[in-house]
Amino acid sequence: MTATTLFGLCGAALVGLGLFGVVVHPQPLRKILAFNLLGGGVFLLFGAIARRGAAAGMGADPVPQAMVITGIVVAFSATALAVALVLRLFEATGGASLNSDPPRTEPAAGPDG
Amino acid sequence: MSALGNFAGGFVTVVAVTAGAFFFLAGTAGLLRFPDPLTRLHALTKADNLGLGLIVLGLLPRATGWLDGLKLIAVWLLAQLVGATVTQIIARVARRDGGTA
Amino acid sequence: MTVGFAFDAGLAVLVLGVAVWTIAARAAFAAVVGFVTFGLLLALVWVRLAAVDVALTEAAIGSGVTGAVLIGAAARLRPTEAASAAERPGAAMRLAAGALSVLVALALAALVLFPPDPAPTLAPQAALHLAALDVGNPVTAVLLAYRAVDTLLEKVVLLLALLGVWSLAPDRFWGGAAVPAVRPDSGGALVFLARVLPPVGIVVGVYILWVGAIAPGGAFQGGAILAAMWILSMMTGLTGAPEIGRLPLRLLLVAGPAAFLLVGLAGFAVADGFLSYPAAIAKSLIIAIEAALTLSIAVILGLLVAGPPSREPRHRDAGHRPAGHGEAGR
Amino acid sequence: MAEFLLIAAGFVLAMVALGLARVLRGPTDADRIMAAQLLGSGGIAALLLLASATGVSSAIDVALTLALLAAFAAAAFVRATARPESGDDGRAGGQ
Repeated sequence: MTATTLFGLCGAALVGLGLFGVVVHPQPLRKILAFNLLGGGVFLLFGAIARRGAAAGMGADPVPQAMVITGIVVAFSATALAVALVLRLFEATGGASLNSDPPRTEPAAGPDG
Repeated sequence: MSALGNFAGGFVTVVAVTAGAFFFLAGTAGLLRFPDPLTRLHALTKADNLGLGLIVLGLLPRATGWLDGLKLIAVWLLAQLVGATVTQIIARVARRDGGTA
Repeated sequence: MTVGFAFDAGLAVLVLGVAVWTIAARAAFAAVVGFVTFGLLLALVWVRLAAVDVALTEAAIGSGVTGAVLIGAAARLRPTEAASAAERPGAAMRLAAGALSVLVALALAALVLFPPDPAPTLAPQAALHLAALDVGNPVTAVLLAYRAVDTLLEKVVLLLALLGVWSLAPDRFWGGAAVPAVRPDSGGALVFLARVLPPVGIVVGVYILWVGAIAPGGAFQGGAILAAMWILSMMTGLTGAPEIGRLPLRLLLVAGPAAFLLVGLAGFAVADGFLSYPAAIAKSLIIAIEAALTLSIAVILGLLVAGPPSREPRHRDAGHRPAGHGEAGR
Repeated sequence: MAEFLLIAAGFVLAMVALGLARVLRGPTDADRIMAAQLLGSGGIAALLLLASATGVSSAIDVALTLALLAAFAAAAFVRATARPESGDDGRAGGQ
């Protein structure tokens, strides 16, 4: 097994792990974290593909690398937006539940902006 | 560089990097064994300052140009500055919270 | 088994271990710290995969700036953790989610283990025109020449995300500034660092941008470092967050994409079409676009971290934004 | 020599991993934030060793970036922990 395969497998495992976290964690912040892990796994898969495509004197295929760089930046902006949404939810309702009918949080959902 | 210089450089590298790695070992031992956040912080600074500093010192003879050498030193200086600040502000929080979560 | 492979195997195990911790940790704050260390380790992995450009991006954005956002959020959301814990899905649901995740991971692992045999690669094509562009770093060439339209659209995505964050502000704060949490007790040490570090950071950021033409680096990485310095100074209250209604700020935000777009449209006139550069000045154009992009990226990233405005604009009529009267519509 | 440097990088990383396992578990958040700091310096050391061992000198730039941003986690931590327990005035006397 080569190091490239190894990191590719690591990426596959990260995708599974992140997916599990996204589904199972009730807290939105934990979902965001898990989603970022999932993204990291996808990026690693790209990295393994890029490394396999080493040719023409380059250590790795530059096209997947460029895609990953773009992806990291976009993932960050999505994370920042998601975090801002959660914080706004917290400000407005005093909680951070994604549950559509909160079973036993404070029913004081009236006077907010 | 002469063969003698090469040998001397290699010698410096091996000794300094080994010593640096030792301080990372010492720092980890401290983290594992010390009883409270402030003492663990103390252990952490050993890895920060001495470990990284010695490793940079060891790598300097192998730098491939003056710019690389300069960057190595810059990394160490930055790590010193940031490490000193960070440990101080963590220590303040640890003391304020009085060791409780 | 070589030393190199042993190192890589250890690194992979460490990455997975930290990832498991991020998912499994009980407290959200512990999970976030786990995620920050995950980002740091990924930077090492990227170096091992011969993708130093990506390593730089990961170190600056993936770990540094994202970490700042998440740590702040985890501390503020701490009061909600107990309530959310009660919403944990049942055992059957978790089992199903686990099975799905394992299935997906196995399918991806199969792809990794049985890849197409002559590995598909665009490296030779990328190398073909490098000399004509006079750009030594193939990744920069892909980002700003071969697939420049992707990069342009990505800038638009960043702007849209920023608009999304801003739109979360209550109406009366529209056009105002995010209030930096100035904490006198955050200590003289941090303020000292926020004074000393930015000059160094600006030099490094510009260097990373400049060197991106011939070696790993470029607009994203340089911009992220510049943004980080600005954020540090906002965090300590040395500089206030800007009011988002200000025209100069808005111009700065669109400077990068606008420069990109102008050069792209000029391509119709002087070269072969949209976003194609005349060969003689390709390198100068790329560096000019990158410089404008770097500034825009730095400002956008900084504002994304600062969050939505939470203070009324100081000169309400100077804002002259119709959106400022949104409350009247309610 | 390259092998020696690679082994050293692996050793540093292993030490950091051990320390990480300890501080991530807490008990206090100050302990946990130490994990970021520890991996910051350990990661920088490992990167520099890797750069020298494999001749990829641009990895030094990655280390430089990490060193610049190493304070970020701790700064965000200090700023954030000051917020929930004290309002705007609670801690002002502590200066």
